[in-house]
Amino acid sequence: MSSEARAPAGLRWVDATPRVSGEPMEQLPLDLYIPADALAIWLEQFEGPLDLLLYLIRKHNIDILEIPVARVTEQYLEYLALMKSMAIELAAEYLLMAAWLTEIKSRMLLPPEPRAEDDEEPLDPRAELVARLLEYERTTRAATYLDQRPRRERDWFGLSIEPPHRLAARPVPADLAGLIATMQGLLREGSVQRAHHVRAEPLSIRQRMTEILDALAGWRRCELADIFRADEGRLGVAVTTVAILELSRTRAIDWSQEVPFGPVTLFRPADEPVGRTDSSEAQDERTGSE
Amino acid sequence: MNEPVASEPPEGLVELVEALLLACNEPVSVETLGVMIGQETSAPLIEAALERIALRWDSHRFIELVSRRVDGQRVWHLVAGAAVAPYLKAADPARAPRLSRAALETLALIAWRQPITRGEIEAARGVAVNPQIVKLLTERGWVRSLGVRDSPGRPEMLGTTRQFLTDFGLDSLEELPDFARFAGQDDIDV
Amino acid sequence: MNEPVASEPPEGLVELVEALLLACNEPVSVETLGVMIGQETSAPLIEAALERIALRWDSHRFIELVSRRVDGQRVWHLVAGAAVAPYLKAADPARAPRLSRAALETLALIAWRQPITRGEIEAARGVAVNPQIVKLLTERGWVRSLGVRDSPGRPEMLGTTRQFLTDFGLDSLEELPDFARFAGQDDIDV
Repeated sequence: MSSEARAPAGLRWVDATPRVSGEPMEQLPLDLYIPADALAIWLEQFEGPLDLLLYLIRKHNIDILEIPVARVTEQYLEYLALMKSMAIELAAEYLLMAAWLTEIKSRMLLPPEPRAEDDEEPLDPRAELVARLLEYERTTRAATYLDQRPRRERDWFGLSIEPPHRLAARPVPADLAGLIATMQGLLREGSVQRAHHVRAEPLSIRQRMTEILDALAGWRRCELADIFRADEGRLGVAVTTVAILELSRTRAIDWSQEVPFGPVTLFRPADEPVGRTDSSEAQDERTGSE
Repeated sequence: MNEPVASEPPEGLVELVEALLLACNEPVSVETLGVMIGQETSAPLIEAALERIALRWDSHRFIELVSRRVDGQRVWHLVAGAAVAPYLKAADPARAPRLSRAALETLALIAWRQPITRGEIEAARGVAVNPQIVKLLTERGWVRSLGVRDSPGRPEMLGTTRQFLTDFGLDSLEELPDFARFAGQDDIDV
Repeated sequence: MNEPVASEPPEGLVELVEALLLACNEPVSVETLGVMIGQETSAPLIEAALERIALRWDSHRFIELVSRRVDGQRVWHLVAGAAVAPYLKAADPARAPRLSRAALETLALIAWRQPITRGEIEAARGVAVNPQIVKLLTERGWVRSLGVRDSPGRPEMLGTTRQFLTDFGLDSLEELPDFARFAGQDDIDV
């Protein structure tokens, strides 16, 4: 453990030991001298056992490749004890690291394991720890690199104006399969009652209501006679009449009759939200071709 | 707003307000601008700055400063004129948006359960209906109001349009699968 | 791009390009602008219009026209500098929260080591990945799923998005320094 050779004889961890008026303080860690609250906050800043280890290594100017495991382990355990004493909840990873460090420390005391090839250097028990520390150090530096780049919403802001209103509804592709799958999903979740299913009717009042509204969206007003279709017979008349009554009940449409037995005109109430001409272009075309 | 303008707004303030208008994704009120800029800048001064900005963009063929009332509050934003729309539409058709899950669920409920109120959609999906979704579906021409239901609160009933049928390749609503027939079965091949 | 400018861009074109830059919300290339405006407008003419726009905003205290390379393409956008940050934060403290070290380290691992799984991130950082962090990075549009790895547990692989490049002003992932270069040597102070 070459770096420990740097320590003057007789004083353990001299580079780690705080000094007051030149006198070394044997109390560790030196960060104890900050107020307890601030200390707790500071201790919580560590991003994990690797971060804490790297801190200890950097702080004491240790060469990562030549980690004095015994010394670092001792300091690591002291910090852990300190964190526990401050009631900081430690992630399991911290304890795992402590166990690992202790294991490496004890293996350092044993003679090196012989390797298959004689000319190869014996495997250093610290090798994996060193590799992980180096990897983590690179990660922290890569993170710093990213943080120092000019970043949107911090260092610069994209400018925009509201797109033209007509663009607000950019065409969303219609996807029937997706729609059906979605409905199935809702039914499977059970929140939607199957009992209310749509019933197939030969002539649907609902559909007729839709058609009337479509017609009014295009023409704005139309005569009752235009709505009825001779080929649908009595059932058609009944369905259309109910649809008109339903629509006037819900005030989606209104109607007027100038003279008794005169033509009935259907129109949209002026202040109705119904039939807002959102899609009137397309509807104009279709109603024209009907 | 009829108070006399305290003083001519300094050019720096005008440019700051302009930058803030452009950097905010939403229209902003004079109050919000006041919060941003700080108390020492009075509302009339900010209004004067807005006036100057309006004037500056007045001659621009495609961009204008627009103010409108939202929830009783006057808000301002720079808006692209309708003339820009065709150019934007020409770009990158691959970027065509897809319906979000929430929008698809809302549309599915409206299609199968119409006439349906927002409350019923909320009950079925278990979450509040985002008004933006109904707006999107309406603007797309797929959903519209079917009037109000004759019940307390007179909730608006929603239904699909003929364009919905056309766009989804349906001749009529009856073509939508009747899920009741499949009750008890888990999967239906689409 | 070295061809002589065909002619002075008409004022209408300059204003149209300006409106498109602002309405697009994302940096746009001359090619995209060309598609939007129509074939009869040549690239040099659009570039001349961009130059005029740059000149026009040059004297503005907060706004400038910036061009950068993203994914090997030169793109342009109007941006405001960091000077407006405190104002925007004042009105919306939640706007673009600062990134924690944990978030930055996770993002760095995803950027340099993609495709990478949560397990690998955990191994590299020595602590569990807080799901909130991946969520935050995803919501900011920087990180996305790259599918699942074909190994036991089918872990999800994460990678960065194009927006990550834009937002961090990177031309491409190749522009990121070699990860090995962050090792050893002297300290970079945080």
